[in-house]
Amino acid sequence: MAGPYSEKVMDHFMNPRNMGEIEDADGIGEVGNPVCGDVMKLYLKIENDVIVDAKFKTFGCGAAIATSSITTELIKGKTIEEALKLTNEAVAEALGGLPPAKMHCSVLAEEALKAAIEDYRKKRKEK
Amino acid sequence: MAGPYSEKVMDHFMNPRNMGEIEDADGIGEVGNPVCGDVMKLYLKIENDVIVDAKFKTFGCGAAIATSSITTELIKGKTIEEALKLTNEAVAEALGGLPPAKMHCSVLAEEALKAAIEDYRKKRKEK
Amino acid sequence: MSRIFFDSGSFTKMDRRVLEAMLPYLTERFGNPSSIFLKEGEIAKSAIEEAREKVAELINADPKEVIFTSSATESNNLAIKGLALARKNKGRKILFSQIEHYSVLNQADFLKSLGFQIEYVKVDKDGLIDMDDLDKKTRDGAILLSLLHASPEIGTLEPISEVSELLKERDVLLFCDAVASCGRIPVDVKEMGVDALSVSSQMLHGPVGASALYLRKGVEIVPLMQGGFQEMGIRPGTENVPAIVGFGEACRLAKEELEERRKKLEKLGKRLWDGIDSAIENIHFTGHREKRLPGHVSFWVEYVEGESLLIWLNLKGVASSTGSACASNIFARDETGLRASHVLTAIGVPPDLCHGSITFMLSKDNTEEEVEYVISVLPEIVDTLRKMSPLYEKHMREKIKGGTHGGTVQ
Amino acid sequence: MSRIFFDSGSFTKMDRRVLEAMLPYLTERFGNPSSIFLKEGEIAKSAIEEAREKVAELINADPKEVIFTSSATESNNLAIKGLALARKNKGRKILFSQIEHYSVLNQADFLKSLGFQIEYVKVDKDGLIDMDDLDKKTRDGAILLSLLHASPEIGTLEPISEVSELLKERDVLLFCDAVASCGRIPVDVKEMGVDALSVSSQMLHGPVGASALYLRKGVEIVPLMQGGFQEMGIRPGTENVPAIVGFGEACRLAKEELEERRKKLEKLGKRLWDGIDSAIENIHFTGHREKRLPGHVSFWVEYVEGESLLIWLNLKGVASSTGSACASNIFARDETGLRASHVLTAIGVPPDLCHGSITFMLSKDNTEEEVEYVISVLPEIVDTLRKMSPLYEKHMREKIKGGTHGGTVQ
Ligand SMILES: Cc1ncc(COP(=O)(O)O)c(C=O)c1O
Ligand SMILES: Cc1ncc(COP(=O)(O)O)c(C=O)c1O
Repeated sequence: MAGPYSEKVMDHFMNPRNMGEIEDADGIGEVGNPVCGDVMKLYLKIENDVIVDAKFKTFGCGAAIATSSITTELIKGKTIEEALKLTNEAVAEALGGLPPAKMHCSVLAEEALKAAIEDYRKKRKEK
Repeated sequence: MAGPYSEKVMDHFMNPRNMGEIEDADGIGEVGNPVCGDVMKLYLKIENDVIVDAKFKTFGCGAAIATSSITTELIKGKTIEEALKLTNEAVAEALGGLPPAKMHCSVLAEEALKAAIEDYRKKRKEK
Repeated sequence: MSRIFFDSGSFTKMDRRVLEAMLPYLTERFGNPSSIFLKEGEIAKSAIEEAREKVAELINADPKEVIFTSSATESNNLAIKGLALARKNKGRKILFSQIEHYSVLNQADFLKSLGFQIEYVKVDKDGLIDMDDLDKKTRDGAILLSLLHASPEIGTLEPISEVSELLKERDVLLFCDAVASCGRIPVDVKEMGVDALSVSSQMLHGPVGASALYLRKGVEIVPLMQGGFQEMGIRPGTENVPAIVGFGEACRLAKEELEERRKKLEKLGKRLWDGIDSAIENIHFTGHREKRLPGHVSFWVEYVEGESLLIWLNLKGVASSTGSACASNIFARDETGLRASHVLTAIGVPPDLCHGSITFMLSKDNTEEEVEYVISVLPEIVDTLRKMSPLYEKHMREKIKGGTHGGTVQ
Repeated sequence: MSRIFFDSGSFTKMDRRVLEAMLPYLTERFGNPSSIFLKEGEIAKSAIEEAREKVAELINADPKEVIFTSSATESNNLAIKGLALARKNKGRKILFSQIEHYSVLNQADFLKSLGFQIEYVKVDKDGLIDMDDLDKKTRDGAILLSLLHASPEIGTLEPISEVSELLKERDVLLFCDAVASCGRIPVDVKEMGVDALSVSSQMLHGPVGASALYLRKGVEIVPLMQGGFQEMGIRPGTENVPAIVGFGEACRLAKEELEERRKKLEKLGKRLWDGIDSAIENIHFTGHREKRLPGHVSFWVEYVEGESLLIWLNLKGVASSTGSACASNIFARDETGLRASHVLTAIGVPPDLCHGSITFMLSKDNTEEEVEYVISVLPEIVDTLRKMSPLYEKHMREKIKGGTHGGTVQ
């Protein structure tokens, strides 16, 4: 079949992993894409610099939801250092690829992750 | 059916009337059309100014053959005066009409007839 | 339950009776209509002339005013480029309504390269053409207006007769794209007063591969292509006889069953509208409420993106369409190819909100059960996606705090 | 005996297997390939991509180099206008061979109106392109040559590879109309070295309504129409899925059976040629004797007009075609629409003689019995018409008088 999305994307779209909020999140990142209006919000629970839980909420297309979902899977259990190394290409690859016009969704996921970690670091400093 | 020719045209094309030559014709008319190369030759046998026999030979398309054929039918038994009144429109009409681009075939038939009568008159003067 | 096809704005299923009419021309009755001296050609020629009569009857035209082309896109290109070029000496200004189909709008650059100027006539919030703007823009030297009869996206019916009256006074030609309307409501070229009008076979349960351009007697046009003598020289190339035969039969059936189809569509459309209106909060219907295609329901819902809605509907067995940017040109080189529907932005929906748009366009083949199924399934989908949406989260928080209702996004 | 169809230059009968491949797309598998998020769209999209591969394979192209259009006329118009416009800045001179199809030749006036000049490259008495004339005319700033692979009228095969070598040196693009050849002989775009090439479904036992334009990777083109994103934006409009599927299948079959078909056609063609050559006096075969399409026999006979021949053949159950002026544009307003074939006049047949021309183009479906029947019936028809012809009468008289053989007319 010649659908635009890989099976992996469709799986994450239909069965998003870690969808929701973390009440007492240690870091929250919210980013938006002005081109297509997508909004991604990522919640992190971090213990000893390790991401022990991650959840997301996303307003957006199939690719936006799938990239959010897989990102939470990819970073859980990782240290912050490791998580920061996650590129948008790696996110897309983990999904079995994305159509060119949808690559920006993986960029958004990368940005949401970075924003959440930033937020975590800022909050830690404030404490 | 949307063929270009009427049934009447097709009938005269398939079963041309009076095709052939008259050995001792009193008048012969031969005319040609430079546009499409058609050549029509009409033979008349005339007694007391009445066309008692008419035959033709034609090189040309379906319409050219049909107009020649019907012309011989239309003029047989007519006086020369009457025959000269035969117009190309009347020839076309007798065939149930002709496509516009083929009207010139009926003109050719009229011209062949006039040429044959002319030839008859000329020959009579010479005698 | 088998597939529910509510996307008749982009395709309709061919009628069985149409296929039956075509089959002989796909098998033993093959031939080139230009081979006029051959039996094969005669049969083919008769077939297309018969089809021409059927198409003409549906739109109240003379068969001589009907030109067959291969697609609505071709009809629209032939009409606009052809009429513009034929009138080049009268002026260079061409008017498009803001909500024309891509096959009209995207001609702008090419037309400019030929020396024409393009201006856009506004529509109001319901999608109706702005008569004041039209009045203003037709005052000085416009030669042609392209205005569609009904938008497949928002269903609004344009006041074609009113427009044509104004244009006649000003010697501006009117081309009308009736692709979405023809076969659903009466399309009468004389009553509408159009100079040219396009109709598509595949939108009225005929085969793909045929379309007609109505061209009012006496209106001059420059052909888009050159070649043989077919279609009065206006559209050369061997005619697609089976498709044209099917198109003709589809038009005959559409004429015969028009009232019946319209009534059914109106009823189904009303039920669908009411059903989802009462089941979903923060839903906004688009297009004019009364002046619209029967069986056409279009809307956008807040806090949810349209592509996601569309995919879920598809997964649940329902075919629909969306004006969301995300679903626009997904195979483009990058995201700059993604653009929110120009129709929704033209009627004033902010680009970041119209992402949640969905269009249901029903056809004669749809049933009440299908409508009920969609009414039952859509709210669940919206709910699932809203639960996932950070925008909805915000909205709910504000709602609880301030007691607002239908709060705005951001 | 049922109809004998020897007019495959204007149409071929669709293969049963092709129809079978199409039928699902004419019934339950309906959908718009642009509806990429819908199941219906996915099926349609897959179908056209599969067909694209099959077409590409037949002509040894990359599938990305294959653009589907609605007809060969459209492919030829898209290619020539599109390549010319894309190269406008390099020069304005376009070359046509004298024997191109109308869908090429008749573009001349339109191209002139866009600022191009058209020059015609001569052919010799066999219809082969005159390489000296080509050499001369490509020396100063020509941007494009249109040269058909094989003329459907006289069957001659042009030396495309030789031509493309010369053109490459001179930076002149080569467009090749392979409508008559593809499916009968190998058509290999790489070996031929063409920049663009057109192929027609209906000429190789596929359905009418589909054609392909091969466009070499990297060659730029300006679309003829504007609209949606289909066919890489080069040919917008909802794709004719059933026709494209059928076209693909027809190409697959043609590739598989090419050798077999070619051998059969060669054999039948040879027998037909020899048979009528020995049975009819004063007959002149047209086109090159060896470099020609298999199964293609074309000629003119003296003292007889072609339309009459054609009609008689039709009445006897045989479909053929003629280049006679009398049979050219019979529905024109008057006889000025009638013109002798430009192909026959280009190869030097005097206009008043080529009226007696007939083309037999056989296909894989023809049989030996059919050939024998035509061999038996054609001399009778010629005889009947010659007996009626005053030109023949003259010829016979002269022959008897002077003992000349094959005397000239007039
Ligand atoms: C209103 C309108 N006009 C024109 C077209 C173009 O039709 P096609 O893609 O069949 O050429 C469409 C297609 O959806 C349409 O909806
Ligand atoms: C060589 C050639 N090119 C182009 C065409 C045009 O094909 P169509 O009429 O299918 O568009 C034909 C048609 O006979 C042809 O023979």
